Amino acid sequence: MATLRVENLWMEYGAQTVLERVNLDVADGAFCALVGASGCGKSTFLRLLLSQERPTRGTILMDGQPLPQDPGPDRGVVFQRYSVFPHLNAVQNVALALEIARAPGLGRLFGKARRAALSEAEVMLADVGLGHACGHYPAELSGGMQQRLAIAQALARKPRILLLDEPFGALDPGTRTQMHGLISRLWRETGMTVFMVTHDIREAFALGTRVLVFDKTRHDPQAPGAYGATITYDLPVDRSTSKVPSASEEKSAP
Amino acid sequence: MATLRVENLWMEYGAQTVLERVNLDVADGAFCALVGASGCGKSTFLRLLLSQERPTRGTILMDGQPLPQDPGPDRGVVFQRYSVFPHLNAVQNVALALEIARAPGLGRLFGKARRAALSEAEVMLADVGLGHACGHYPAELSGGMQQRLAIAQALARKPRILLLDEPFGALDPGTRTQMHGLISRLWRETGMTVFMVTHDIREAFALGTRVLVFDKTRHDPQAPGAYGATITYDLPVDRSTSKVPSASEEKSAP
Amino acid sequence: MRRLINLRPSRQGTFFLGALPFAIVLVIYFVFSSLRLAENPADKLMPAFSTMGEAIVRVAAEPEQRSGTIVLWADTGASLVRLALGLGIATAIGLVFGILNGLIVYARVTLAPFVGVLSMVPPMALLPILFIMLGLEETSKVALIVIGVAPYLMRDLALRVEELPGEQLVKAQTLGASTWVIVARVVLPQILPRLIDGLRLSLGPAWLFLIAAEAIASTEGLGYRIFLMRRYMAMDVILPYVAWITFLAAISDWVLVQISRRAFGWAHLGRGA
Amino acid sequence: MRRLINLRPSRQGTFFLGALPFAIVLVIYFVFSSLRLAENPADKLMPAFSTMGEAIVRVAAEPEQRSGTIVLWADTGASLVRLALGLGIATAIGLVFGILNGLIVYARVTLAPFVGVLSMVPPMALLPILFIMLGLEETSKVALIVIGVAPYLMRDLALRVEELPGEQLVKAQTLGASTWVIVARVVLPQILPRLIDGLRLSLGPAWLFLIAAEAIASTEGLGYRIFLMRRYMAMDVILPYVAWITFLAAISDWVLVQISRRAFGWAHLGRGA
Amino acid sequence: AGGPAEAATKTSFKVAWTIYAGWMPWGYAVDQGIVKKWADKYGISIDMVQMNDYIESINQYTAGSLDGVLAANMDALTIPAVGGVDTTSLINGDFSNGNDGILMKTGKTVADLKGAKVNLVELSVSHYLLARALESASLSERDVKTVNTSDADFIAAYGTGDVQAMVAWNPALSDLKTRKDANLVFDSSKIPGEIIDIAIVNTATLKDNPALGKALVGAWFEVLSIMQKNDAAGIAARTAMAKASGTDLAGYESQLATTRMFYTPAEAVAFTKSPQLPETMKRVRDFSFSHGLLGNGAKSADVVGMEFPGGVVVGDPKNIKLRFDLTFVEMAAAGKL
Ligand SMILES: Nc1ncnc2c1ncn2[C@@H]1O[C@H](COP(=O)(O)OP(=O)(O)OP(=O)(O)O)[C@@H](O)[C@H]1O
Ligand SMILES: Nc1ncnc2c1ncn2[C@@H]1O[C@H](COP(=O)(O)OP(=O)(O)OP(=O)(O)O)[C@@H](O)[C@H]1O
Ligand SMILES: [Mg+2]
Ligand SMILES: [Mg+2]
Repeated sequence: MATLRVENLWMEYGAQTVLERVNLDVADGAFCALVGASGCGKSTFLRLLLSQERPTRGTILMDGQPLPQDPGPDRGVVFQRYSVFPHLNAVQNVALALEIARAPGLGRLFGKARRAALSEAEVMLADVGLGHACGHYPAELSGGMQQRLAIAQALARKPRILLLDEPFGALDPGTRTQMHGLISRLWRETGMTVFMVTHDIREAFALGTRVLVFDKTRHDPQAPGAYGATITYDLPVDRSTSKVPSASEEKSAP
Repeated sequence: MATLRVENLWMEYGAQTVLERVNLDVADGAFCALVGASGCGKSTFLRLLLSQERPTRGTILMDGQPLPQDPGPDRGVVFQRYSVFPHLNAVQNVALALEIARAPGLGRLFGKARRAALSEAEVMLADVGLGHACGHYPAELSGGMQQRLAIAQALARKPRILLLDEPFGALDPGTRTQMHGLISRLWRETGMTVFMVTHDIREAFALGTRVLVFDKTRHDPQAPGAYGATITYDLPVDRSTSKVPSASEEKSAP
Repeated sequence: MRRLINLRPSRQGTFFLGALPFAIVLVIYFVFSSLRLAENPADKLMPAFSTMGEAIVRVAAEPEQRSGTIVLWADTGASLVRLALGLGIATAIGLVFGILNGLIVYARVTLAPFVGVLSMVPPMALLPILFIMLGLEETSKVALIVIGVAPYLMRDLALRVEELPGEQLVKAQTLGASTWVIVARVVLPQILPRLIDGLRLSLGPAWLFLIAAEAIASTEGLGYRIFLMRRYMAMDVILPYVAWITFLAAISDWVLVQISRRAFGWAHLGRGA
Repeated sequence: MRRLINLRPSRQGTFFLGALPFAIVLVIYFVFSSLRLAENPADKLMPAFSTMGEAIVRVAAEPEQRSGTIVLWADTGASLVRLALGLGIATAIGLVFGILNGLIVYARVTLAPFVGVLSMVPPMALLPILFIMLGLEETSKVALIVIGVAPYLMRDLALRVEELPGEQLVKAQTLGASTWVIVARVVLPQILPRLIDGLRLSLGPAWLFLIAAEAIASTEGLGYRIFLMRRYMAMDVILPYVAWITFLAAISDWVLVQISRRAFGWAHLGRGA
Repeated sequence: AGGPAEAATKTSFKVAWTIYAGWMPWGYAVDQGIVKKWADKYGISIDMVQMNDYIESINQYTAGSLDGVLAANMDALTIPAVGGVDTTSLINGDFSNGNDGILMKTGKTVADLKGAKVNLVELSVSHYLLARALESASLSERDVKTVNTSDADFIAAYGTGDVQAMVAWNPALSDLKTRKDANLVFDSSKIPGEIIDIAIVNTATLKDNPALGKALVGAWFEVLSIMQKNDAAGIAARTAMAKASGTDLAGYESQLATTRMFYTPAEAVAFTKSPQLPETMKRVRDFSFSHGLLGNGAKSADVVGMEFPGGVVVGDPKNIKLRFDLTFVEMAAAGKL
């Protein structure tokens, strides 16, 4: 639903270079899986795509236009943490996305419209396996449940680009397979462009149409912060011939 | 280094039953991998083993004695979150464990002893791949780096029982393999008893000597909180004949 | 041996321990009062409980000769109205500017230094200017409370707004929320419990400013009565009045806690949640 | 269009915007002062800046005949000593009891209700008792500041200690930390930045109580001078004194912020970290 | 605290003074070492502390943390004496002869006060002055509405539209009188000798330590003799007092003009012995009783007794708590100090 083009992107925190010379062209409707060592800058890259931070150098173009300077509903996100609102219970968290979409002025629906939003939200929660926890507050949910809630919330707004930061890290294989199915289905249905950070290479190849590997090409042992990571491998996944077992097969592995 | 016996354990939060009729006998030096659906009560079970919470019914015996009522240095832990101290940088976080061990009264070392502790801490950080991030505060570390820091900190105290709550969830496969090696080595060297929650069944079978599966045996669709989970499968792992690929093989999978 | 931080007293223990310091203070008062009264039965400083009891009956049950009103209730009514107005206005100001300063950098750089300096001005010293601007009647009393309390609430709430995880604000924006919607649906509901905490911490200062204001020009009010009674050191009236003010403040505090528990249950779901 | 919450002004913009409200207030004062002086050249309420300037020279540069001291510096010295003592003691008390009440349930149930009620007692109403117990000299002035500020610091810090994630306390215990070590190495270092925040919010009240105490029994001090001048409504001295107090308080505030930045860098590493 | 209760002989004493035209000589006496000189002479030490808050100084005296204090006659009766502290008036220093006055914005006479709102310090000598003024116009307190107003804010308060009439005292009074919208309708010169400023000390302390009385009286009349003169020393003294009270020489002298100081011991003796004093105190006492100032439980105006020179007693002779004593002033008059 949107193309993305990254040109010679650099990101530095003070003296520490996190990303350098990142170049990328992503077609409409691609599913990019981002992998790389812990701490190499994957979350930072997502923050840049989100306009949460500004690159020190380089540009990002969305549909040929410079990226808007603010985050917006065109790009949805599931963060590693703090992704849900602690003062709203599960169903309210998801309904909030619908309420803002339908009443951008007030950010609040009333009466019938509100009840409709709440019951839609309940359906979406059931989709991510939280049907029984609608009334729970985030503090009452386990880590994996919070993550699933965040996914439901981000999907509710049907963004053109979806950014996922290790969304399935805290899920058991059963639930994870279910979530894989859900994400794949929604991706196919809506045609949105997805960026997903994951540490599970299997998952990256199972879901992605492209796997982007972040790594440092230069290294100075005396100054570990001197050089940043970049995209070292950009692997297209040809699903028909892929030899990697699909996510649903994994369940029966042991 | 310690045996553990759980007898008819129940845990309820108000009307919600989380765990019911849990019985378990763990031999000295066992490595138990805990798996189960998200939200089924694995973290809760660890909290009980830690004396962070008290079971509503049932008893836990350690080496034949009732579990101490307080958490103590005999049982180390890596939580899902909030496991490190935000006001100490990486090396100070690890050194703190050494300082408390060596100066239980003040919790603080001085002069040569302090410098020794700091350089030991640096070695341990290098072990978990954080050698270059010694001076960073937790807020400056990525999610996976924080988790590795927490592991180094917990291991520094050499506990008799180690409780790990999804310790490797946020790690890339390379680092993860490294951490597997580290944990296995330390487990063999110290003979400690380990409980590790994981969603990676492969990992469970690769590391564990026993895999404990938590699940509900009864289910009331009208009242999802009425029944709790228990240990439904208790699988011994015979490493010599295991057909599951070992963790280090996984790296070359794609 | 168990660690101190893990010990929890029983229900009765809680009640007994909580009552202990109060009992100790009462006993100390009783001892010193008795000693003084044994020396000088007309001592004004630490009257006997019985003397205070009589004084309470006089102010709380018997109408005053001159005006025909019952002094304590008239005073209480007048003071509470001023207090409610003052705190209400201060809360509104604190909330609006707290959110503004905490959330919007432009507002912060414009207002924060000024509010910071303003909160350091000793309000009492500027009373003459306040009078000329607002007159001697209710307005200036309410204004003194507002001036005394609002800067604190404002700064405290701004700090709390700044503490909200940045991820939440970004997340709200990715759901399409405008600044206004972020305020209404993300920021405001999350700082309301803190507003209540701030209000609780402001009750003491608010009473302080109320009493100071009533000392300046008034015909009724709890602070007025205390200052009038100070004219001839009638501690038998002053002490019950002080106790009454403390009681009223403690009750308000309790009510605020209850409101917070009921309305913002999510904020009390346990540490660090 | 960009959202308000994402906009950041430039360096110059920040300075200019911050100075704006001060400039506006000065202009308003100048206009009203001129209007009043045009009507009555002897008006005392809003003296011209030149009149204040003369008064400042008088108190800040010319030694007083009687004692040979320069009034402003003598007053400032006396007040600052009292303030420093009062705030120092209040901080110590606040820290000790804040940690105790926040961390140890037994301490909390024993002391929290009492401290809660104590913080509601209007300190001014108990001044006579304070002066009698502690004498008319420095002790009672310092004590008033302590009584005024300590309960707030205590409650605020206790709330903060309670907010620490329970996981941290458990984690520390699994490292073998005793209650004392937890206090020294986990709790104390984490609430020190908050203590500084609390101190900053207490500066205003501390000055207030100092001035109140100096207004009753004193022969020097900034509050004493203001009170003395109030009888004549010598605003040409009072206003510069108020400005001076405000300046001193604002400087202390700034110093505290700098200390916090330098010493507790980790606490300023960005939102929600 | 080592209060006067444990009287007996002691050698150090604490006396408080507050800033007021008639009491500034005390401050000057302290600065010039005159108090120390006299105390040394009698082998004692006297700590003259300055307090800003007049009422607080009297409360401190009543509570026992001071041995003596300066007070108005009415406050000496209603606070320490009613509080069971046997009190002796050591020196009748002066009486207000225009230092207290009633100002109106529109009215011209006391009769115009009818129906007006009057700002004043309630239950103080101002209140007494108002009562006497109303009496002189056959009005009662019911005909006005009193608003308690802090004395520190007289000037600022008068400047607001909310004030119709005000009872004030110096220095605020002289400042307010210069306003165009201030008519003086009554002042204390119309009731001369009724608002008296006295130095009071604890009777038991004084009895056990006559040296205290001698030293205070001696110091007082020495300062008065200096400041009274128009020579360089006198002007310097008055200038210093002016400065200490926050004004200049002219301002201070205008305040002194409305204060009838008893500059010599003889004048003080004559005033204290006159039969007018018991009459005045009786009036003050009746006013206090009707306003509940003799203790809220007081059954009659006679609960507290007052003793005057020559054995005259007003009120309960078995409960004498306020004594106008001339022993020491007479010693001064006779030059025996
Ligand atoms: N605000 C910041 N200030 C300074 N350094 C930062 C900041 N945020 C991140 N970093 C640094 O940038 C680097 C990349 O962090 P990032 O969170 O993007 O890693 P990541 O690839 O997401 O790792 P993980 O897989 O563990 O989540 C890290 O070395 C981190 O220390
Ligand atoms: N303090 C609490 N109050 C009420 N319910 C709670 C509390 N803590 C946990 N629960 C509930 O207990 C159940 C088990 O939670 P727990 O955190 O143990 O799950 P988990 O197995 O660790 O899940 P995950 O794999 O997602 O981390 C959840 O349904 C949760 O809602
Ligand atoms: Mg990351
Ligand atoms: Mg868990």
